[in-house]
Amino acid sequence: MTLFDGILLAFLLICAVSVSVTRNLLASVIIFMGFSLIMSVIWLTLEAPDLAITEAAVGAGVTGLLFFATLKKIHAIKAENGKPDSGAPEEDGNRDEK
Amino acid sequence: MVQLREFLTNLFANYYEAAAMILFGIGFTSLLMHRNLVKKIIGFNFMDSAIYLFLAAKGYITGRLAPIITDGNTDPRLYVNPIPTGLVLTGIVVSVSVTAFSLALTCRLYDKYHTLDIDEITYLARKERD
Amino acid sequence: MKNNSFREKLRRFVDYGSFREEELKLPRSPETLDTDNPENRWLTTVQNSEKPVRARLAKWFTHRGVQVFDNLYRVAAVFICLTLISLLLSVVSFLPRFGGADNPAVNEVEERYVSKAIEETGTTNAVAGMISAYRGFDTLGEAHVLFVAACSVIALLRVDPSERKHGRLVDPELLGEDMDYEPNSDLILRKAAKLLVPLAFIFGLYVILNGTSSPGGGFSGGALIGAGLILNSVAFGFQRTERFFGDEMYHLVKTACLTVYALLMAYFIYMGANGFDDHVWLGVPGNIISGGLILPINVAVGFEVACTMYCFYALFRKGGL
Amino acid sequence: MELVQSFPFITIVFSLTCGVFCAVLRGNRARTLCLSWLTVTFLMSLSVLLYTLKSDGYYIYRMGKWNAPWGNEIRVGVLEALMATAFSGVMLLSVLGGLNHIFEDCEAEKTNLYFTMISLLMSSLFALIYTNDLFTAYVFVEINTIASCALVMLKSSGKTLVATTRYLIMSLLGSGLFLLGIVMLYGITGELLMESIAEKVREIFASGEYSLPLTVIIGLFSVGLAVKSALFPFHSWLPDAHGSATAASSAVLSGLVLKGYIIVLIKIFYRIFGLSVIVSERVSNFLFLFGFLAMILGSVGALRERDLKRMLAYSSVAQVGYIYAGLGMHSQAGMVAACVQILAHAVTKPMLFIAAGGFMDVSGGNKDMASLTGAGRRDPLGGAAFTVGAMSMIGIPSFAGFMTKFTLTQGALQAHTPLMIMALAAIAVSTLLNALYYIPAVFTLFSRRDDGKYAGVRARYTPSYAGATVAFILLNLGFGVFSQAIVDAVSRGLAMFGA
Repeated sequence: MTLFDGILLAFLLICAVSVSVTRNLLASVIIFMGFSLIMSVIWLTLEAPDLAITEAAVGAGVTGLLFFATLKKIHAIKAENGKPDSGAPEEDGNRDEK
Repeated sequence: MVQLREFLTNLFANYYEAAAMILFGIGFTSLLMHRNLVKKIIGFNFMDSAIYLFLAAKGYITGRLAPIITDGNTDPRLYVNPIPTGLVLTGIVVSVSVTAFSLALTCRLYDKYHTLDIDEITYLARKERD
Repeated sequence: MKNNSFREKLRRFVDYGSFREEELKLPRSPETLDTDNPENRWLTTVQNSEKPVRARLAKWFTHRGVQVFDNLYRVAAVFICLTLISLLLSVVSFLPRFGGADNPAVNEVEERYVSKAIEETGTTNAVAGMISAYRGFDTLGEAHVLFVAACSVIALLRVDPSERKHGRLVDPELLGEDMDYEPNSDLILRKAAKLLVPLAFIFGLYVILNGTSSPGGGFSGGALIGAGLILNSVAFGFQRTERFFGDEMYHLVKTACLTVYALLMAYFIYMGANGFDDHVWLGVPGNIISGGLILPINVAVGFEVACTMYCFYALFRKGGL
Repeated sequence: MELVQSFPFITIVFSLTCGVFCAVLRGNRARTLCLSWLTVTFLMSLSVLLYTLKSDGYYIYRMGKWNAPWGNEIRVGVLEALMATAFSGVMLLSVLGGLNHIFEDCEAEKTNLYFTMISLLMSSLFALIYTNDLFTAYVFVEINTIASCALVMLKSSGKTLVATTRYLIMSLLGSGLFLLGIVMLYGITGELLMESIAEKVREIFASGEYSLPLTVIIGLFSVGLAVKSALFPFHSWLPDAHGSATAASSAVLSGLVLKGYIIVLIKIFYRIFGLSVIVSERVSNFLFLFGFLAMILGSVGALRERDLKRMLAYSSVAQVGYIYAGLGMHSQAGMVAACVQILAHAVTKPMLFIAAGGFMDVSGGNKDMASLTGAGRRDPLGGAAFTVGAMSMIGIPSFAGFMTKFTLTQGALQAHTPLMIMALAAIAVSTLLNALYYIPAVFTLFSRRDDGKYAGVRARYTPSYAGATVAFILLNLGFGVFSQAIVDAVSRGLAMFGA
C-alpha cells in the first residue's frame, strides 16, 4: 500500500462524492474528466499500459467532450456565463410530433 | 472485536478492491437516486469504472511487469496477468457506447420537455397521454 | 334508468367496451357536477357506488400512491446502497490478497497467453495477442457494440440534410442556435490545432500500427485519431473537415472496416475450428508487420473507432456529418 | 467437422454483418436483405436442430485455432438448437407481421436502422443461446441491451423516448450487477469458461472456503439478470417500454429479448453452479417467491389496464413469473417447465402484439379498449390470431400455453410440500386472473355493439401481415399438438445441458 496509490484512490472517492454533491452540471462534468485522468494514471500503476492510453483518449477525451456537447446543446453552459439566453427555443419548437 | 480487526486488516490488504467497491456503491447510488439525467449518466460511468478497477486489480501481481515481451524472455513469472487488461479494454468501449447513447437520449428529452429531471419528464409524459 | 339486473351488471363488468361515460349518460366526473341540484346529488351517490372497484383502485394508485412511493423510494434507495456497499466490502475482505502470486487467477490459462504469445500469435504484446487472436470473438462483438451505439445516436440526433443543405441553417430556432458553426474560434485554438492535429493523427496511426508490439491497438489508436478529427473541426469549423470526411465517407469507412473485420474473423475462426492451417504469415515479432491477422484487424478497428468518435461529436453538435 | 456444425457460428457472425449492411442500404432494400437473412438463419438453425436430434448429443465448436480455456467456444446441443430455431422463426414472423407499422412509425430515412437493430438483436440472441464463455455472454448482453433500447426508441414519439430512458437505466443497473458477478467469480476461480468454472466452484464449495463470496455472486447474477428480464419487483420499466413501441418491436421485446437473459441465467445456474449448490444457497427460494408474486400481481396489473398493449405487457410480467417459478423449484422438472414456458411464451406473445397492431390499423390508431370494440370483426385474421393467443395464454389444451401449466404442475408435484401448495395455488389463481382479462378482451373485440365510428373500415390485408398471422396460428397449434414431443426434446436437451 504505497502512499501514491492511496492518494490516487482517495482522489477517486472524493471525485465520486463531490459529483453527487455539487449542484452545478458544468462542475460535475469537469470533475468527471479529472476522475477519468486519475483512472488512467491508476491503470499505469496497475501495470496495464493499454488501458492507460485507451482510458485517457476515450474517458477524458471523447466522453468528456460528449458531456460538454450535451451541456452546450441544453444551454446549461450559456446560462452559466451570464450571457442573456439568446431566445430560448419556444416551448413546442421541437422536431418530433406525436 | 478480533473479527473487526481481522476484517479491517483484510480490507487494508485488498485496498484497491475496497476502494473499487466503495466507488461502485457511490456510482450505484447516484445512478439510482439522482433525478438529473446527466448526473445519472456520470454515476453510471463511476459504477463501470469501479468494476473495471476491481477487475484490473485482480490481475495485478506485485513486482511484475506489464506483459510486453521486449527482450524475448517469455517466462510467465515475470509478467502480470493479461486477461483482466483485455477484458477491461473491451469494457471501456462498452461504457463509451452506452454513455453516448444515453447522452443522445438526454438531448432529445431536453429538446422535447425542456427539463433534465427524470421524474418531471415522466409526469409530463403521463400527463401528455391522458 | 339502467336496469340493475345481475345480467346487465355482469355484461357491464365483462364487456369493457360498453363502459363509456356517454353511453351510460353519466356526468363526466363527479367534481364538475353541481351537487346542490337534488336530482344530481342522487346521481353522484349512485355513480360513486356504481363505479367499479377497478376504476377507484386505479384513481388511488395514480394520485395518492405516487407521493407515498416517492419518499419511500428515497429512503429505500439510501438503504439499498448502504447495504450493498457493506455487503461488497465484507465480500472483498474474504477475497484472495491483492497482488499475491498464488491467486486463483494466476493459472495455466494465463501462463499460456504470455509464454506462447510470440510463437502462436506473433505478437510481443500479450494483451493484443489475447484480445485479437485467442479471444477474438469477444472483440468482434465489441466492435459491433460501438456500431450499434453509433446507429442509435444517428437515429436519435440526425437532422435531415435538406434542412442543413445550403450552408446557413434554414431555421436556427428549429435546431437550436448551438448548431451554428463556430464562426470565429479564437486564434490560440487555431494555432494550437495547426500543430496538434497532424501530431494527433500521426500518434494515433503509430498506436494502431504498433498495436501488436507495444501497448495500444485498434481502440486507443482509433480514439486518438477521432480526437484529432474533433480538434480539427472545433478549430477550423466543420466545412474544412466536411471536405474530406462527409456522410458518404463515414458510411463507406464504417461498412468497409466492419465487413473486412468480420470476414477476417470468419476466415480465421472457420479455418481454426475445422483444423485447417490458415497459411497466415505471422511476420517478424517486434516490428510493425507482425501478428498475422492482428495487424489488419487493428487497422480496421482503429479507423472504425475513429470515424465513430467523430460521428458522435458531429451528431451532437450539428445533427449530421 | 461437417458444414452443418459451423452453421451456429455463421448465423452469429453474418447476422452482425447483415446489420452493418442494412445501415447503409435504403429502407426497403434493407428490409429485403434483413428478411431474407432471417429466413436463412431460420433454415440454418432448423438443420442444426435436425443434426443434433439425429446425433443425440452436444458438440463443441471452437472459435479459432485454440481449445476452450484459451480461445472462445460455442456449445450446441438439442436444447440450444431448439431455442435458436424457435427464436429465429418467431423473429422472422414478428418482423413480417409488423412490417407496415415499421414503415409508418419510423421516420422515412431511419427505417433501415430498424432492420439493423433487428439483425444485431438476432445475432446477440444466437450468441447468448450458444455461448459457453461468461465474458462473451456479457458483451452480447450489451449488444442486446442497446439494440432493444433502440428498437423501442425508433418509433418517433415523445412517450417512447421516456420509456427508452427508463428502460436503459434499469438495464444498465442490471448489467452492472451482472458484470460485477462475473468479475468476482473470475477473482475466486480464475476461469471464464463455464466448464472450468464449474470444476473450480465444486472444489470451492466442497472446501467451503469462499462461502460468503459464492452466495453474493449467485445473488448478483440473479438480481442483475432478474432486473433485465423484468422479474416482479423490478418490472416498472416494462409496461411503458413494451406498451409504447411499435407492434413488431414489442412483439420481439416481450417474446425474445426477455428470454435471452433468462437463458444466460439458466446456463449459470445449471452449468456453472449446478442444482445442488443453488439449492443449498437457498437462492432458488427467493426466485420462486418473486416468480410467485409476479404470476399474481402481474395479472392484477393487466386487469387494471385499459390500453390493450399495456395489458399484454403486464401479462408478459406474469409469464416471466412462470419461468422464474419453474427455475425456483430447484428440480429437473422445474427446469424443464421453465424452458418449455420460454418456448411457449416466445410463440404466443408476439402473435398477440402483432394482432394488437392490426387492430390499431382498423380502429384509427388508438389502442384503448373502448375504441377497439368490434375490431376483431373488422380484422378477422387478427381477431382469430388474438383469440388463439388468448386461449393459449389461459392454458386451454391443444394450445401452446397448456404444456407450460402442465409441466409446471408436474414440477410442483415433485417439489416438497410447502412449495407444492404455493405453486399449485399460484398456477390456479393466475390462470383464473388470465381468464379474467383475456376473455373480456376477446368479447370486446368481437362484440357487435361497436358505436359505428369505424364500422366501415375493413382491414386491407398486406401479404406479410396475413401470412404472419396465419403462420403464427399454425405455429401455436403445432406447439400445442406436438407438445409432448417438444417436452421430450427439451428434457433430453436439458439432460446434456449440464457440465
